[in-house]
Amino acid sequence: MHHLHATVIHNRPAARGYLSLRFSWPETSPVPKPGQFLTIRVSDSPVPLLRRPFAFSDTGDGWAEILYEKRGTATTLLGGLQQGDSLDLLGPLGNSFSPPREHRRPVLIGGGIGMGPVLYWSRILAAQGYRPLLIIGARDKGLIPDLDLPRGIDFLPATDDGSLGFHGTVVDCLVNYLENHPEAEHGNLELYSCGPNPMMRALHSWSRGQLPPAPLWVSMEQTMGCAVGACMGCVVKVHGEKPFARVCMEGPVFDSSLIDWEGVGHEYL
Amino acid sequence: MHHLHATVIHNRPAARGYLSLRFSWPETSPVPKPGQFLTIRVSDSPVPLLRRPFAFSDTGDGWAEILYEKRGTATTLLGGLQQGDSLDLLGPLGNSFSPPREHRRPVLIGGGIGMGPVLYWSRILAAQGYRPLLIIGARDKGLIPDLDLPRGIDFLPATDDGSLGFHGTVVDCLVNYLENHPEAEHGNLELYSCGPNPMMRALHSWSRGQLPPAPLWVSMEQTMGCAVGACMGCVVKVHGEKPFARVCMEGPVFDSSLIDWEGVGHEYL
Amino acid sequence: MSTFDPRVRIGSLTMTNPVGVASGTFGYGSEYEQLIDLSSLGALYTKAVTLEPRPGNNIPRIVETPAGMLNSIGLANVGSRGFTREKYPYLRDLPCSVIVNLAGSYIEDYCQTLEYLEEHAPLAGYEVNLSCPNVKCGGMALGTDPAQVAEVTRELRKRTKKPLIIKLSPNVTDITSIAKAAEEAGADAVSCINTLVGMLIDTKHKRPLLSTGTGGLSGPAILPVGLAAVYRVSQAVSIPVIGLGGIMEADHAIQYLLAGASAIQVGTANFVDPSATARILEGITDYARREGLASIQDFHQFLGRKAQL
Amino acid sequence: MSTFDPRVRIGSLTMTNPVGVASGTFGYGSEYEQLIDLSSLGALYTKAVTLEPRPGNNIPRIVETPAGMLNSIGLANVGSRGFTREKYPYLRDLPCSVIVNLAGSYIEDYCQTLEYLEEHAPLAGYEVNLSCPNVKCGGMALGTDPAQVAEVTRELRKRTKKPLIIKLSPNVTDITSIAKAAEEAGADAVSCINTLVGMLIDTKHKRPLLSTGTGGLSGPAILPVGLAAVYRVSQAVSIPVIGLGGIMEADHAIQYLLAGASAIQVGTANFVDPSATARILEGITDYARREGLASIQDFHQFLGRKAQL
Ligand SMILES: Cc1cc2nc3c(=O)[nH]c(=O)nc-3n(C[C@H](O)[C@H](O)[C@H](O)COP(=O)(O)OP(=O)(O)OC[C@H]3O[C@@H](n4cnc5c(N)ncnc54)[C@H](O)[C@@H]3O)c2cc1C
Ligand SMILES: Cc1cc2nc3c(=O)[nH]c(=O)nc-3n(C[C@H](O)[C@H](O)[C@H](O)COP(=O)(O)OP(=O)(O)OC[C@H]3O[C@@H](n4cnc5c(N)ncnc54)[C@H](O)[C@@H]3O)c2cc1C
Ligand SMILES: Cc1cc2nc3c(=O)[nH]c(=O)nc-3n(C[C@H](O)[C@H](O)[C@H](O)COP(=O)(O)O)c2cc1C
Ligand SMILES: Cc1cc2nc3c(=O)[nH]c(=O)nc-3n(C[C@H](O)[C@H](O)[C@H](O)COP(=O)(O)O)c2cc1C
Ligand code: FES
Ligand code: FES
Repeated sequence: MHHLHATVIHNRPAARGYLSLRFSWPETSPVPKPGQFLTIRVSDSPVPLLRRPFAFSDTGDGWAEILYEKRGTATTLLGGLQQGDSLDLLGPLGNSFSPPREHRRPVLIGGGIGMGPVLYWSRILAAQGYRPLLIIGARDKGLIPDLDLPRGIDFLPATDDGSLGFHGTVVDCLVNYLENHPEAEHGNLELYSCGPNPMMRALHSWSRGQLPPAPLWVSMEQTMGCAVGACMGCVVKVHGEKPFARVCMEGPVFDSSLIDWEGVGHEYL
Repeated sequence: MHHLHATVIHNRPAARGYLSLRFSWPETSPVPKPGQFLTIRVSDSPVPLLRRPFAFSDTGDGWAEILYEKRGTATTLLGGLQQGDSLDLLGPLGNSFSPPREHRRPVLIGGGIGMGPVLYWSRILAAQGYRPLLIIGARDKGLIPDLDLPRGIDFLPATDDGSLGFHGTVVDCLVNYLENHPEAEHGNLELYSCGPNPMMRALHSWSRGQLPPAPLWVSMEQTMGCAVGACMGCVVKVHGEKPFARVCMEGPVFDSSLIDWEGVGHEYL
Repeated sequence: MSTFDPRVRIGSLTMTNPVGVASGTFGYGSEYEQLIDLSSLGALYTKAVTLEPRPGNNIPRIVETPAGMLNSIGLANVGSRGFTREKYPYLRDLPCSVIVNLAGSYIEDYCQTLEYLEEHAPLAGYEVNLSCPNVKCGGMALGTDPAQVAEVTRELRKRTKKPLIIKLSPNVTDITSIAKAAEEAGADAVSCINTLVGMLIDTKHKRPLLSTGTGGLSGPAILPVGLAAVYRVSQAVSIPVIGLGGIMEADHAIQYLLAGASAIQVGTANFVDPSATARILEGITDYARREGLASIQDFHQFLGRKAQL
Repeated sequence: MSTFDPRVRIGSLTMTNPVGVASGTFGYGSEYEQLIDLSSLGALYTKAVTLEPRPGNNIPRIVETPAGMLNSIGLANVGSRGFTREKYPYLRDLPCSVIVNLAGSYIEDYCQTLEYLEEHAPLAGYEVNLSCPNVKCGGMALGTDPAQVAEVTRELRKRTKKPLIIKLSPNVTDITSIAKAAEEAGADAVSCINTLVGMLIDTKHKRPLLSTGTGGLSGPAILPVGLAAVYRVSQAVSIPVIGLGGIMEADHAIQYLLAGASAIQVGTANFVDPSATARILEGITDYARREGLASIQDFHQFLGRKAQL
């Protein structure tokens, strides 16, 4: 975890309302792992006050990247950054996705701004010789970026209006895929997901209903104070002896069966 | 008084730390008079919160201009404006300089950011056939803009370090001028000043010591809330039946003998 | 889109809509007449009127703070006679409800001022400022003690049938006890909040940035404090609550209405954007229509406002 | 440039400099060890420790406000035994003064927690949080009543010779009466302020943005409120005052010192800029040297701090 000042390499539209921000990432800082995030202080002004968390969506030689959506004050300000501007960063933070066990096939399911970390994870998995199935859900095709994916990734877009790829939810898309690919048995999969809570919850319910249930990893979001484990602000409800876990420390990636999906509530996503 | 959205025509350095901001000024709005000011809401954010007041430094066909110094949050933000940007303005506000009485010779004395209104006044007076004497004081020559003054204005820069024009204060400069121009008798002058309070106070004391004292008009500053006379925030101490007068309504231009110079205190200028 | 009735009843008065302008931030109306359509205001709360004229505090009186401002105007006003002579003729003819903000140092002052105005300058109602933090003598203690608040309310109630609104200070341990005291003593409504006690120091000159040392904090910085106060008070009393503190946007005003307020006041925002009131009223109306809320009361069903009479 | 001695004495403890980190914003130190040099801190105030572990409040627990934030963490902590086991070994070895922030619902809780820690996890001193607005039962009332503050202070004083700092709530009518009660009952210092009660409402979902409804407001928005509190308290008591609330920059910290504080704490700013403390200490030092102030006491000569013992 480093507090560093990086330089913007590019900041450009990736899809409708989404931008991709690439910035310098020093050799001397730990290489961000898929699932990890950073926080950005978007301005020196007291408004917006808090640093904002964003997941890494890619990294490369001396750079790292996030994919973000213009939502409110901070992300709108981010949208104004230009090549050469300075960025106040804290990262990499949090845990990361673990490789599939027992040679299971990785299935990565992203929705909305949850796309970033699963895209990054799919590239890393492909580079490691896995053949990830990548499902990206969106309302319509305008919300799905042009992905310059490496070979070895099976990419299935799913749109609510059918304007691109599968017509339906990501869960239906996955079900449909499994039906058409009997070899890809549920018991042989390991699922990774990042996206709106309702999507991840639906995925969890569906997955629990399968026999045997495949492991499902979910990357959670929660409004953050410190992002380093100090303030206890970013918790999610979990099953187990402690009722809460910190997204910034124990997460953002959790075993979906640990999450108390009833207690997730807050529909900010 | 109009609340309007203008467009930046230019925003460029005028001297060290000073910029001149020119913006569209609609035909339908009253033409700003010398001494009057406007307020600018420099950003939509709650920081900085309050509109900031600036005096008009010039106007022309469909435009108006201010001269400002980068001092703090708001003026630094102003410095970032570019041609074509939108400006949230309220003006023209306050009273204005009145023409000299009894064919007196107008002597205009500006210091620091108080330069703007006297420059504007000098242009208007010259256009009306007066021959204003214009004294601009500054620490050094770098703080005195390149002024493209029309004919008919006698311009005397005065610098503390002697790097341009008269070596000394504006008061000494005026005294020196009067000594060398016996025809310009104190009794035949009308003085107008805008600048740091200590400068205006010194001018007032000096002028009161002359026989007969020449009328001296001063343009005052005070932190403002509303700038339209509603909040009673921007007062200065005055002699007379009411102890305070509002800079935004009764001013900014006051007869210097009305001001309680002991009560001006606040050295923010 | 359903229809929305924006009217608000405070005692015997019906305001055309819930958006008023807060005392001390809008002068006596004339200052803003070139900038906004005064007939669009639900209510105009005047700058405080005291029995005798007051010069106000020394300068400087205003300083900006993070997302807020401090003021120490100190009830500068022309007094009840000056008000009657200079301000009343204009205010009387305004096309919106005009509420006179009353201030003083002792209960007696309030009574005399109200009596004088009832006779010589009758307007739509009174808002009683017991809580101005910028006046040394009396004012502060008055608004922080339930017994005294009850007494002043009772005394004023005897003297007027017009809407009597008690304005509450946030600088107290338990704002609900003050609100209840006002309600029991016959107030038609309470308004909250007045400014918070605050201070800034000029480190260059090593002295406070306001002449009075401390002053009153207003603006967006206090929005959460005002909302918490209105929420609590709304659950404690059943007279209408008028919410204010930091309202800059329609969303802020809607938060106050949801918290239990029946009307709101826009203060510091008038300085920042003179057209704030119009924007806010439009935003409230749009929201009500979109959400199918037919009246202001409908805003109160979600967060458990104490039932109104 | 003159020399400046940055040390601060609180009871028997000498802190190396006046810049501490506020309870609840710095965890137990380890969270920030990769980001800042902990030996540069004047003091580290731990997250509140209660007798028994507490899960804390439901989510969401944090929301941003104009120039501030609301939290309703609710004293989530591992309890006195968990603290001793999991946090103490690390804290004991830290190169800075560590003050344990104590919380509870009843006076008895505080006493038992302090006794337990005196025996099993002795650190540099205690800060007593009587004022957390996010705990329903007891906590709030405790810190707002001078008699109860005096009692808890007296009881804790009996049980420790270590520095005992009473943390004051701004949510009271008269903070100086609370401060005086703490002083008379034997506190070595008071710290102020804790968070202000605040609230925000999600107009889309028509419910509070915090699970608890109201929460605690911190950050730059409250800077003027903290300064006014410290200024008043400093003129009322002669024990050291530790100032906090909204400090983001060295200039803010200097304002607190001028207002009468002997030390300061950086809270929310740690979230925004983990290197805030270093920047602030450097700024204070530069200022003191430039202005010829030889010690923290020298900051107090300008605004009339009550003489220190
Ligand atoms: C671990 C993690 C990873 C994330 N990764 C990404 C990403 O890769 N791309 C992306 O676009 N967004 C990501 N987010 C969400 C992102 O942080 C928010 O969109 C951003 O903070 C919104 O800031 P704003 O000022 O623009 O919006 P605001 O005006 O502050 O709020 C807009 C919405 O965002 C939510 N939000 C505000 N602050 C936070 C916060 N501190 N943490 C979480 N949510 C918040 C609010 O509840 C609100 O509904 C991530 C969040 C977390 C916790
Ligand atoms: C009638 C009038 C005319 C003015 N004309 C000009 C002009 O032509 N050119 C120019 O450069 N400046 C002018 N000023 C001053 C200008 O308003 C301030 O420089 C500006 O508000 C500073 O804002 P800031 O955020 O950059 O600085 P801040 O960080 O807010 O403060 C910097 C300094 O400016 C002072 N200041 C802050 N706010 C105000 C305010 N609302 N009114 C007055 N002073 C304030 C502060 O006391 C402080 O010392 C005028 C002021 C008045 C009242
Ligand atoms: C400059 C100024 C003057 C004020 N004068 C008065 C007053 O005379 N009487 C009163 O009851 N409140 C007065 N107030 C308080 C406001 O009416 C209001 O309660 C407070 O500013 C909070 O609202 P806001 O944050 O929207 O400004 C004044 C506020 C300001 C900023
Ligand atoms: C997330 C968070 C948790 C806090 N927890 C505690 C606590 O456990 N005990 C305590 O005394 N104060 C607690 N506080 C209050 C701070 O210590 C401090 O008094 C307050 O935040 C004001 O300072 P600031 O504006 O610099 O943050 C907490 C504040 C925040 C923001
Ligand atoms: S954001 Fe502070 S603990 Fe996670
Ligand atoms: S700024 Fe409000 S009266 Fe002048």
